[in-house]
Amino acid sequence: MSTPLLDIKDYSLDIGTFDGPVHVLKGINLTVNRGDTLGIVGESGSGKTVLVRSVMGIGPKGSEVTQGQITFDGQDITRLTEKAWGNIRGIRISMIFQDPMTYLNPLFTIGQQISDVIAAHQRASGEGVASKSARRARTVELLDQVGMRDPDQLFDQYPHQLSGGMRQRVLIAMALAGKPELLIADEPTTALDVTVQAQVLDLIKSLVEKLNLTVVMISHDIGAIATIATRCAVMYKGEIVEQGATADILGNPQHAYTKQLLAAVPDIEAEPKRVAAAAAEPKTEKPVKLLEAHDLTKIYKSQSGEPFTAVDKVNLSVAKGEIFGVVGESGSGKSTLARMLLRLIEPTSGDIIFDGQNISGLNGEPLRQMRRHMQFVFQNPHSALNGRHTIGDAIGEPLRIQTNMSKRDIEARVEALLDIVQLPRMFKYRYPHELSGGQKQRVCIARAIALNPRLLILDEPTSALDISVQAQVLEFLQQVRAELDLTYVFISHDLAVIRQICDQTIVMKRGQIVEQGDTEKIFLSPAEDYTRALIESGRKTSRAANIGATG
Amino acid sequence: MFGTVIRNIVLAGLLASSVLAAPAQAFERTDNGNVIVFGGRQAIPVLDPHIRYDWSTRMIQQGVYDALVKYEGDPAVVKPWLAEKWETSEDGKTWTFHLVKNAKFHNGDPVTAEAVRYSFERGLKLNKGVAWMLKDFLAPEGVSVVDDYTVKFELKAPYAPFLSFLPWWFVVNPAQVKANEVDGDYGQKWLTDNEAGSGPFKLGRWEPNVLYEVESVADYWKRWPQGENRPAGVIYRIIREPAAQKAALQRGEADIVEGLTSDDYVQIEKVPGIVIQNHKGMTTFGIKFNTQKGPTADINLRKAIAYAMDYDALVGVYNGAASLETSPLPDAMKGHIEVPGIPRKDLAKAKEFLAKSAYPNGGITLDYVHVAGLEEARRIGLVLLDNLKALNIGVNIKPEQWPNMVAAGSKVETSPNMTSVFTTPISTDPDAVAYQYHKNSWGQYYAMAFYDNADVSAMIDKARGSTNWDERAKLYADIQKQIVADQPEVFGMLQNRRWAHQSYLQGFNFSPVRFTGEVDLYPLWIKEE
Amino acid sequence: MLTFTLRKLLTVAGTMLGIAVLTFVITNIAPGDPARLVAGPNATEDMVATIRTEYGLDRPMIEQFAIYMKDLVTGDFGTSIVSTRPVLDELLRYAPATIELVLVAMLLGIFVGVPLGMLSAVYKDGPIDHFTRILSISGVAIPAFWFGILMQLYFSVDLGWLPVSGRLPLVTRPPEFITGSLLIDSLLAGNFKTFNTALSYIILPAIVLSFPCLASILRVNRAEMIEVLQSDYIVAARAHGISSRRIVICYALKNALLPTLAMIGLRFGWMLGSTVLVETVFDWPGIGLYAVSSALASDFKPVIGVTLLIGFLFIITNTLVDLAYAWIDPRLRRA
Amino acid sequence: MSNIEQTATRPLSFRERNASQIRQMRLYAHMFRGSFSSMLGLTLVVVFLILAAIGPYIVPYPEDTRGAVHMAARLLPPSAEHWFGTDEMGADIFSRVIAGARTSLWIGIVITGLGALIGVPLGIIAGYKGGLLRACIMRVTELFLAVPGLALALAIVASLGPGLTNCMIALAIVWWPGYVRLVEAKTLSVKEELFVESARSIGAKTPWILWHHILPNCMSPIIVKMSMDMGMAILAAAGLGFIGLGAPPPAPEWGAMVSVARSYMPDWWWYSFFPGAAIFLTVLGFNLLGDGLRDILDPRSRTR
Repeated sequence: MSTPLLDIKDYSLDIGTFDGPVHVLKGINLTVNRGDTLGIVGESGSGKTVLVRSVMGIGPKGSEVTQGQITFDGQDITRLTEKAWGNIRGIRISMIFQDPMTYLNPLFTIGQQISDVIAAHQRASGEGVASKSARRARTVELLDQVGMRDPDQLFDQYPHQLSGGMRQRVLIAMALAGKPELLIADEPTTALDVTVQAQVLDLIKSLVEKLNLTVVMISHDIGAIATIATRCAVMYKGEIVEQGATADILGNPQHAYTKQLLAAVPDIEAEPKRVAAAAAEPKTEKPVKLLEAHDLTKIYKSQSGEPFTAVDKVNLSVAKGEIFGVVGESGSGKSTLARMLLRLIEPTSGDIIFDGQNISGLNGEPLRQMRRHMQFVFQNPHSALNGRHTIGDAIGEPLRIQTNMSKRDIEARVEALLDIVQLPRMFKYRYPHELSGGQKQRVCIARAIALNPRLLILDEPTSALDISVQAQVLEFLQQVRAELDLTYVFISHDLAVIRQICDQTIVMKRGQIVEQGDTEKIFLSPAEDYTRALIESGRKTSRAANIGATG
Repeated sequence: MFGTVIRNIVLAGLLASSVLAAPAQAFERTDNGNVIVFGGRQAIPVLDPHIRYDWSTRMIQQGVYDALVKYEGDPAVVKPWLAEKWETSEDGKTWTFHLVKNAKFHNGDPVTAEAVRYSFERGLKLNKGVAWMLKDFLAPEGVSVVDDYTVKFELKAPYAPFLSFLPWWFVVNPAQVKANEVDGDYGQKWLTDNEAGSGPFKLGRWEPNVLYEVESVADYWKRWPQGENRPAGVIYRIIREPAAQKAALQRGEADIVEGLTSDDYVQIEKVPGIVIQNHKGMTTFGIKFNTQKGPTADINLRKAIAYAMDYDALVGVYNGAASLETSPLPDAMKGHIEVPGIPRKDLAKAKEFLAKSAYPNGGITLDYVHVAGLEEARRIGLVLLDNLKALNIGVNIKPEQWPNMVAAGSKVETSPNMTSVFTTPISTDPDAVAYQYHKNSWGQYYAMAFYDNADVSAMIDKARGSTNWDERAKLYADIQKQIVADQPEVFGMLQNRRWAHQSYLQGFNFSPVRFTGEVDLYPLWIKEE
Repeated sequence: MLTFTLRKLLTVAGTMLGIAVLTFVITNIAPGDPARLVAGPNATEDMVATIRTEYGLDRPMIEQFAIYMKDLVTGDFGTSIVSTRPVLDELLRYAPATIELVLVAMLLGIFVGVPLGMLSAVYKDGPIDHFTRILSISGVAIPAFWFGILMQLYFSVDLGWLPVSGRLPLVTRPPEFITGSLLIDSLLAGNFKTFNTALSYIILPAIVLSFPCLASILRVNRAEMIEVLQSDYIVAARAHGISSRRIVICYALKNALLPTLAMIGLRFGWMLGSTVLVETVFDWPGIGLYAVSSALASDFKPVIGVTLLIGFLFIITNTLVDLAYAWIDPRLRRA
Repeated sequence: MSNIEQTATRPLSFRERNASQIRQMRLYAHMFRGSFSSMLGLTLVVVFLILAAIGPYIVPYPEDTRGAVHMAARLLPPSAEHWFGTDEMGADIFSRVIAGARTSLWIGIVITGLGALIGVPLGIIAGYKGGLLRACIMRVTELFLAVPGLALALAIVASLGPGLTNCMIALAIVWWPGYVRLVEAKTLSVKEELFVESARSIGAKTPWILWHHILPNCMSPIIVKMSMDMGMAILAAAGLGFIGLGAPPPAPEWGAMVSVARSYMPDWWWYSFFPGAAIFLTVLGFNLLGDGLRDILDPRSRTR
């Protein structure tokens, strides 16, 4: 066997912080041969991004390699000078980035940016820079290769004129411009909508095959890794806990963490337990309607003055005690709908009826009173908590606003709530930034249930969390619902999650409901293409994980 | 990587600096001869001789216009100018002036009796600037043309100081003015930046607020005293900062400057090639009390303050270039006497008077108002503050803009306890100062004391109507003594007039009746080595 | 486009009107009596009254205001009571000097500030960075008038390199009045000697005026450069093998220039205001000096005029900055 | 996550309860100490504050700070007796410069305080409320901002008459719009934060949200701006003093001292040099301090 293209040996890296050095990478060993496709799976904070960036020589500031080395094509690149990097970075090793929005310079045209990369490559390889028109031709060719329609016209467009998927394709084109020997893909699909994710993954897969690329791809999405990579490594807390052929790892995980990770992926195929339970226990009483919406519409005015209909004549009805799912991609209007139900956004027209009372006309004090009964859990727990307030303040805030409880009573209630959400009581003195994402979301839930509401609207409560945490939070949510007799409106883009917990579901697309009804029915026999596409994208991840679960 | 960039920046910087070193100039040489550069701090907003006058304006007015007579010398004497001689009637009400025959305006028109008449009519009818000097005694119709070169003034009442004001009534060319009249404005608009005079200079470059240039008239009707050496012109250049003025003088960018600080004059005197003109002036300084209202209405308090004042410090403020007032009238004025017993520092006496006052232990704070930006007045305020600590009287120094200060001082109710006022008499006649203490002057800035002594007012009226000098001299002596006795103000000092100029500048001719800073441009010339 | 322009014009007109009202109100709180000042020290009460009537100062404030506003609409800024000339004429005479000074200072600020900011961002925490940091903080902290005097004394008095004050030597005839800017006019007339002389006169006041501006441009540009250099797309550009030189000069600078532009717009207005101090120190016959001398004489029509003019220039500059923004940033082009 | 320790039976000590704040402060202190210029700024400001507090009691010639006149000792150069020399009235410049710290501090506090007091509430209201109210507030603000502050302040002081109080009033009048704009912009962004929506969803009233959520999150830039503005206000007041509209004598105000002293350049350089240098160092101190605070308080530049 010839020398491996990339060889990482016992590589450890520290980042200096105020509290002392943090061991970000601990004794990493990885080998990538030419033609390999290696996937690295890990959740946030596992160090996978730091690892691949070190390979590119763009590691974090203040970092220090404590031991080991990285060898690229026989050359030690652990501590290269900036000048020496000039002939490797972008030329022989190239990278596809995570968020296509921020990785393109907004002030330059697509064509300019790609042809600059081409020029840089030509300069580095000593070929001499080709003429402008030659580079343009090559750029157009590249854009064509990544499946862009009308590449010639695209050349003169700016990043903001493109959709997220298109931008990701542009980034891929840029990465390929230098004909790299090693391509690193850093969560290339994470920031995209699920349906687009599938397309981009397919594109990468086809390119890998067509151009015979050597790829290292990192992702938290097991499905994505399974699609692309033949080999796979699992990272956890700066270490590689397991590596081998993808099928082996997924099919027969050895390490406890890998097992846990795979188990946490919601299984879109599994029949939820509640279906069986519901079948066993036939409905005795007619469900009481807790929340209804009639012809709910929200029209925004865009900056140019054109009206934009975010939510279009939505009707829904949530029964008491059920979990009502709303599913759709970003921009489908599901968040706007959720906020309108709580009157956080004024509907343009339509009625909201809560517990028999029309609340769309309420204002001032009655509306405030109404808020005691309906609460909202936000998508991003990191920004839903005021960074200047302690956890105790945050949980106690609804009590201080809505009740006349004494300070001492509030203290006691806050501690009780912390118990309910299974957080240590001393957390009330902590600040949000000291908590993990899952802990923060628990705080948000504690805050939401502080006033004993009857309805919780959960806006993608788990999408900002890691998969393993997501599973915990979902389970916890169901627990709480049972304990406190709550009704949920649950919003998600992830059909697997929806299927697991929701009784009724609506599928939204561009502000309209395209499908609604019993969750199982929708899942098993989707009527719309859109729903099918959503389900299909969910299947990919799920199936990959299922190799492990079933095998 | 950025080596080239840095090098380019440095090179550009060096290049720029080498181009810019400009040589220092001496006086300005032009094809027509030397141009004298005068650095002054004050602008000349309006040149019209009947609208405005202040020292800088009048200096140029004096250059481009002629009057019937002119002040010259120290002590100042009225000399014939456009008028070669004149006579007065017995009753002192009719004055007849005979004009020189060769005087002509810059456009070639002869200066006739009609021009004189028109000028006086214009000055009186516009009722601005110089009008106050004569308007109570002379109606526009009172001036008549006898023949082409004889003009007659008929006053409403005998007015002894009449002649002493005439040097400031300049003669304009009626033909030019009328030609540029707009809406019957007597050519006001036009004369703002133009001249219609017969003086030794005519206007050159005129950049308001920057510099004003006058060019000498080669065939000036009265000839040039310096003959062939007459300058090609004078540039009056505004240099507002004393430091910049001094720098300009030292660099040779200015030939003569005014308005340096006292200490600068002392310093710069030692510089070779620079001459200091230091002359006793006529500008009196007084700290006017409000004699009608507030604590200072109490004469004993006023006396106490006057005796507490450190008069040496007043002279010290000027580095010795000042002399103490010995009377309300300046020394150079006719009829001046040294009033015996005028207060000098005497703390015992001060305390004695204070004991007699309503505030035997002091414990009050008095306002001292001065014109904002007037350095000496500010410093005298500090001296006052320091001195009155001995009487346990506090001083609140308040700088005010001149218009605000005058507005406040025009009424008894709003006039401050103490106001520092510099007054330059407009003529050498004692009436010019004495009348400030007349009750009719209330409301004027120099009458902020609201001094009210019926006897003094009566004596002033009598003196200004009399044509007999001996009688007037006696009256003025009494007036001076009485005013000092009533102490409406702290009689301060007469500051010296000072200029600094290059030693090659010749022909400097001082006259105390001119304003601070004002120089007679006519006899100046540059002696080239 | 037409409605956009119209709306913009209306906003400008509204702001100008607002400034006029604001300054008129502010300048008329005072008890000062400019008529008495110009009447002269010895003027009698009726002489002062003559002047008051002539300038309408005897009328009620509301009426004066109405008259002023009416005249203003027709482009008449009133008459200066001190100089007896129309304020508009004087503004037109003094404004070119100020604009020339401010523009030269601005250019100096931009062409020194931007490269220095860039350098110190690239060599962050290096010697250049420390130097520019001191420079930039000093620039903002230094009292302009004090600095001006120090510069005058050193470069003009001690070294004798540069003239003390003014715009031109006394006998140098200024070039024919075309734009009012001596530098441009002398170039138009092909008179390079006058150009050099005028340049030597403008250099000190321009440096003093531009120092704070240079400092803040430097500071903003440095901070923005640092931020941009850490941004994802620069990381991406580096990862794609684009040379550091090209990244800094071409990619990052353009992005960092946007906030710098905003700062330039802000600083332009600020400099117009500081001319009040700098023109006083350097005897620069511009609107700043005009405003100071008028304000000290309680002659308020010129003060209002200058304020309006400065406000107008400021708004114009910021409109230009907006345009430049749109020119640089494609995201704004279609808004 | 399942086994959570429930140890909080005993009341926690202060140190434990505020552990996170203490850590935050220590982190701030650490970052601040790491920056030379921030420490220099802090030192300058602390020296300035000490001088403002005790200056009048420690100066060698306390009389001179209240307008004593020593005509015999005029314009003496710096010496052991008079460290900074004497002025044109023979007063000790060292004493007056030290005593001037208090005047300057007062100027800075009043102007920035008034500016913030007017500007911050208006900015928060404008940013949070929107609509007509915001349009009105922002119009007026823009109006003030369209005229450079110094020019406007000049007009105001010229109209009110010179003097320290008028000077401070004038500067406060031109100072508040800066806060409105800063706070409005910050409020606009904070109001979009989820936690504000979250507070609304639990039924918080507007004043509660403004006070508990918006204001605390606007504090960092306000603190930074105020510390910078302390210096800038002192500088602006000195500028007005230079034109001759500042503090009247005998108040030892630096701007007024430079204003008088400019006539005594260059031969009596010390007279203008030391007060000018005092202004410079003070403004420099506040600027560096503000810069340092920005580095640690502003999340944009926060690296850890």
